Amino acid sequence: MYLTGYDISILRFTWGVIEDILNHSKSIKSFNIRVREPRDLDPGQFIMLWIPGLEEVPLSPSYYDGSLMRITVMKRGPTTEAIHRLRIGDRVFYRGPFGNGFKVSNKGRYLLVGGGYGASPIIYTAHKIREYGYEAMYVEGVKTESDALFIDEAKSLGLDTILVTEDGSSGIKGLVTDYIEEVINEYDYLLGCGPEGMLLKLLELCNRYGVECQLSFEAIVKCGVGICGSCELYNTGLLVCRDGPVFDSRILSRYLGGV
Amino acid sequence: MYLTGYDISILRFTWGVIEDILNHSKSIKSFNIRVREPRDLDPGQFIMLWIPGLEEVPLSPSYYDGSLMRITVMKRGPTTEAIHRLRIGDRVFYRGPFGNGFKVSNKGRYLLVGGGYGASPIIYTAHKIREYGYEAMYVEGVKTESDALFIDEAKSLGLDTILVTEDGSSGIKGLVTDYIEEVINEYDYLLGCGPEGMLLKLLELCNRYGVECQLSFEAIVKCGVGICGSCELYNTGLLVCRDGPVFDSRILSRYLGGV
Amino acid sequence: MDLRVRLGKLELRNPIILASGILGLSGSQLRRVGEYGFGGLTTKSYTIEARRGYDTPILAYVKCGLLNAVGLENPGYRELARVRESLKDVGIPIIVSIAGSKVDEFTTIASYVDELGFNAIELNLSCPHVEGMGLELGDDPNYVYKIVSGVSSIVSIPVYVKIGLHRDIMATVGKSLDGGAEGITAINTIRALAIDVYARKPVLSNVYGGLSGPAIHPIAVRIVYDIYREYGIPIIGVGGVSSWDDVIEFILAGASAVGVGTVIASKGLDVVREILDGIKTYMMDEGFKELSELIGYANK
Amino acid sequence: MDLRVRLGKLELRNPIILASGILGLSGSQLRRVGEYGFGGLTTKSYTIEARRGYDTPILAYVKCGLLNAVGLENPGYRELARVRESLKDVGIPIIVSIAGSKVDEFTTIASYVDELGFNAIELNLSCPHVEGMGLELGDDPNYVYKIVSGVSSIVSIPVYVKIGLHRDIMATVGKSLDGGAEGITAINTIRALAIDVYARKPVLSNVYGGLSGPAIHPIAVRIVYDIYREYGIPIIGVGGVSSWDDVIEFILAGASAVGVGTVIASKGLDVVREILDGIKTYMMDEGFKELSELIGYANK
Ligand SMILES: Cc1cc2nc3c(=O)[nH]c(=O)nc-3n(C[C@H](O)[C@H](O)[C@H](O)COP(=O)(O)OP(=O)(O)OC[C@H]3O[C@@H](n4cnc5c(N)ncnc54)[C@H](O)[C@@H]3O)c2cc1C
Ligand SMILES: Cc1cc2nc3c(=O)[nH]c(=O)nc-3n(C[C@H](O)[C@H](O)[C@H](O)COP(=O)(O)OP(=O)(O)OC[C@H]3O[C@@H](n4cnc5c(N)ncnc54)[C@H](O)[C@@H]3O)c2cc1C
Ligand SMILES: Cc1cc2nc3c(=O)[nH]c(=O)nc-3n(C[C@H](O)[C@H](O)[C@H](O)COP(=O)(O)O)c2cc1C
Ligand SMILES: Cc1cc2nc3c(=O)[nH]c(=O)nc-3n(C[C@H](O)[C@H](O)[C@H](O)COP(=O)(O)O)c2cc1C
Ligand code: FES
Ligand code: FES
Repeated sequence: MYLTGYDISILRFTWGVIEDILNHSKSIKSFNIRVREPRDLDPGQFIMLWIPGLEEVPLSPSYYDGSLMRITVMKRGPTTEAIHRLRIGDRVFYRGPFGNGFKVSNKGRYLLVGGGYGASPIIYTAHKIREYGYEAMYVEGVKTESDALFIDEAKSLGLDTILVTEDGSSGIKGLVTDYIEEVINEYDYLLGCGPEGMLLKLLELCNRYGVECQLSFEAIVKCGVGICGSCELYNTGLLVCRDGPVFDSRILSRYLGGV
Repeated sequence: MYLTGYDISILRFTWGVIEDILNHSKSIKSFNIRVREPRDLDPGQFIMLWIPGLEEVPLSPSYYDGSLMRITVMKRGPTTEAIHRLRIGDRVFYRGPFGNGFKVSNKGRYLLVGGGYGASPIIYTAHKIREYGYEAMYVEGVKTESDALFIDEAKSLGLDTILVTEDGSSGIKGLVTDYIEEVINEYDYLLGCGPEGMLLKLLELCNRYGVECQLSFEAIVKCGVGICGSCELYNTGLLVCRDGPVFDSRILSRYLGGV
Repeated sequence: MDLRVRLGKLELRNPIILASGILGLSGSQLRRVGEYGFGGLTTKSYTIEARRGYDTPILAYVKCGLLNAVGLENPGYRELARVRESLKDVGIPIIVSIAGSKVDEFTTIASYVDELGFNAIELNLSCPHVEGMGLELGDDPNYVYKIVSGVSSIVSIPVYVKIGLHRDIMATVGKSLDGGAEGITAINTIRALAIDVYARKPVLSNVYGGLSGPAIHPIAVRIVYDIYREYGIPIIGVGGVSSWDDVIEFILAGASAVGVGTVIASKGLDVVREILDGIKTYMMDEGFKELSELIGYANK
Repeated sequence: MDLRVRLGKLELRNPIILASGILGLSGSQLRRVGEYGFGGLTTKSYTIEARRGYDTPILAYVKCGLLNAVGLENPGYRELARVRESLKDVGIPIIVSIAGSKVDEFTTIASYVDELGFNAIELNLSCPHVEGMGLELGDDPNYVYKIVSGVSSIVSIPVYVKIGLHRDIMATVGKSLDGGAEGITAINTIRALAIDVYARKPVLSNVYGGLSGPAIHPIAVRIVYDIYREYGIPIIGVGGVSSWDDVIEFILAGASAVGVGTVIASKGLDVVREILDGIKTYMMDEGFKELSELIGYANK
């Protein structure tokens, strides 16, 4: 499975033009980008977005249809701040797609879990799952109501949709993982993306309840093609950029041990 | 038409093993070569045959079916002499095919004219013409009976076959071009390969009698891909290796003038 | 869309120049090549005496280009009179490439070239496969100065120095300019070797050859960029152009004109139009009216 | 079919070595890579202090390879103790690459490496994109001598010097051997530059990077051939291997072992098996029983 063939030409930068900007909250924006070159991009795969003169950063698009790509970006440091300053009509450069995304080819009931901007690849996956016509529940965990990202979109896809807020300002109050524990038994597959703590807890739950999971991890990505070694997942030798960012429970259990 | 796209990987050497050797005369031998890699090769195209440690030389195969390639070689200088010393089981290296061969896609009556080892691409062309089921006459011109190369093969293809010997030791006595002048009127197309004098005379005849011709010319071939400039045809700027070696009457008349 | 560029004193209708050594052995070849739309033509490198060149194989296939060891085959500089004659009305600048081993060989040929009315001279100090008339000349900045100043002082047409991967490229360039060169042609092929794994021998009769084609392009771009940044002079960028974007890249790096060679082996001479069309589309899409605006742009 | 080769004092189960800088940042990475069938592994170049490396982009795509400017990112040489620990039972030789700018940096790290029980040292004197700790060290044969003799005199394990396109390669090699190096690793990446034609800026944050991949292979083969011919020493051939035939070509040129790097970006680590299978088929077809018979064969 791992570190197998890749078409290196994904490393060539291409670009798109910002067509629309959505302000989700003060720290998260989405950008609809009309792309110049269609490149296949599965939900959960990532691109490296480059603003010439600044750095390139890994982002997992929250929607893609071959012509329109949406990215959902949280302001965190210099590059994401610069992205937030972009305007309609601006050109953005990117390369990819990199890595392995979520596999949704099996029929079954899917539990989709996004924490914060981690909901990006999850909502894109939700679109795919609806295309296939599988059953799924979409769960988004955020701090407070105003941070919610894709609740309406998930609903409009016809999915059972649950918002979990830490402060209870909307939806269910509490930690998303606590809610998941209540419902996990009803699902065959869990797909998750979000903060590290959430991911590790989800892995534990999936192991406990015997649910297959696929989780998207973050790390410092520099080369994107599995040669520089900067994106190692803990001390496993696994590379987020190439073996991941989405890892399945089988691999995670083998490499991370019993968590 | 000219100097258009080429797959440069024809410049990679491949090899074959000599399976059989035919001694036509004291100066001409044919070698049946079992090739390692099938590469399309039209009649009239040429390969560069290389004996590592010596030079590579251009040769127009006298037969090719994708697996068996026959070359017919006249001893002339150091490399062709070395080729004559090869034995069954020896490996020969070659690259190609290069250049443009004879075009035989039009229905019509073909007059095929080979002079000396120039009969090589002509007999290979004869095989193609028979595949297409067109009408053709095969004419071979040599000095004396013992120099004849492919007379039996042409007959066995069911073609009208004429041997012309300068000394009259067999077939028709005289110069092959004199014989051609007698019959040219009955044909739509003339394809010829042989000594320069013969080719220029054939061109003149074709112009005079309004017969379309395709003639294969020789020159010093070094690069084979139209960049070194060593194979220029007279002072025309035309390159034997790439625009030729087979040129049609339209081009020849335009560039060589009225001969 | 204005594709014209100034290359020092020369005005080119477009920046695409036939690189030296490709079909530049005779006037009739250059004449024919000229019909394909080039902005300028460079002849094969001419020497005092005619040279047969090396035995075949003179070309080796490698995965990203070609190796060649032609061995500076040419009919000797006196033939240039005939070359000039047949190029009388070709209408684009002709640059004559000169190779040699001693200063007086360069000056003898250069003054002849100047008299014949050619448009520029390119001094080939960088052939990587001919001992005594190649790379080692350009490796020695003092000798470079002697050759270039010798030539520049006696001719009225612009002089370009063609460089390769020399020991100290900037010193070679600096001394070329001190000697009176108007600009630099960069780069020549890079010394390399290919072994056939079945023959288990080097492919080229000369063993060593010069690597050209896409393989060397990023190295050539680096050198053009460095020279432009340091000296801001006219540069002919050469090396591994396989399509229009490589040309634009050279120009952004600082080249005023761009030579093409090896790509002709694969795409043929029609590549010129393909490149020019690509450049026009690019300029249109990106909103540039004059190609010359782009020269050195990436240095900003 | 015997794929074992002797690389000086080391015995390798096969000639394929992971080149320095590819997934060699941690013990866990090297451990994992070791499972794919390599004959030996080289670590990333370690320096005295930890280095963050350059900002992204650190890689640029070019038509025949990659440019990289990682900037010698590494956690500092003290981490090597942990690297050693996790590679205890990996069963294949581990070569530690060292970078630095002063003799005592090299000797400090080298003696630590020796103590830790690694199998060999590679002195990286040829990184083309880090000022003061790269190519310019190897460009100066006297400094090469100082570094190599400094290191060789205090360690018991073999020392290799990794070279690039230096001003006078043979002088660099000669002084390396005088200084006590057992052999040479050739070559590192070649300084190059890529400009994005739409961004109209150099792609790499560091502007310059090192060219690797198929582009540089024929140049690397030339250098290996030259070194073998002149000195007949153990050589690790590196540069542009993309399949088994490139490995055989290196070996025929004189390499005793062959490093692979960039190809891992495209084919992944499975490429090792693909290469070994290709070599076995070749040896079978061509009637060779021992791969070591082929070392330097093309020089005969
Ligand atoms: C596979 C993947 C997908 C991602 N998808 C998204 C997304 O859809 N939306 C989103 O907002 N963010 C996403 N991220 C995170 C995003 O890449 C970082 O927030 C961004 O790189 C920070 O850059 P900066 O310059 O703004 O901040 P910096 O000041 O550089 O860093 C801020 C924080 O981000 C981390 N970080 C820095 N550089 C990188 C890097 N190259 N790779 C990973 N983390 C880094 C640092 O550890 C630090 O904690 C993703 C990360 C990965 C690995
Ligand atoms: C397209 C083409 C197809 C050919 N097909 C055949 C063929 O099927 N059978 C055959 O016997 N011969 C053929 N020849 C001619 C053959 O290539 C030469 O006889 C051969 O190159 C001579 O090499 P040598 O070393 O034996 O002799 P040399 O001593 O090198 O030369 C002997 C004569 O051959 C000519 N010659 C030398 N080198 C070349 C070269 N590279 N290209 C062309 N001519 C050269 C010389 O002008 C000289 O007159 C063909 C030539 C061309 C151009
Ligand atoms: C077959 C061939 C012959 C060449 N001959 C010469 C020459 O005579 N003089 C010269 O300066 N450069 C010569 N060159 C080098 C080219 O002019 C050019 O610098 C080099 O090939 C790189 O450009 P390219 O990659 O576009 O081919 C030759 C190149 C080739 C491929
Ligand atoms: C991403 C990357 C990082 C590298 N880092 C180092 C390094 O730290 N030390 C070193 O000696 N060589 C380094 N190299 C050079 C390689 O070891 C090798 O010499 C070069 O890439 C040529 O081989 P290749 O074409 O197989 O990649 C690096 C190469 C790449 C692509
Ligand atoms: S980012 Fe380089 S190995 Fe993953
Ligand atoms: S042989 Fe080189 S151009 Fe024809």
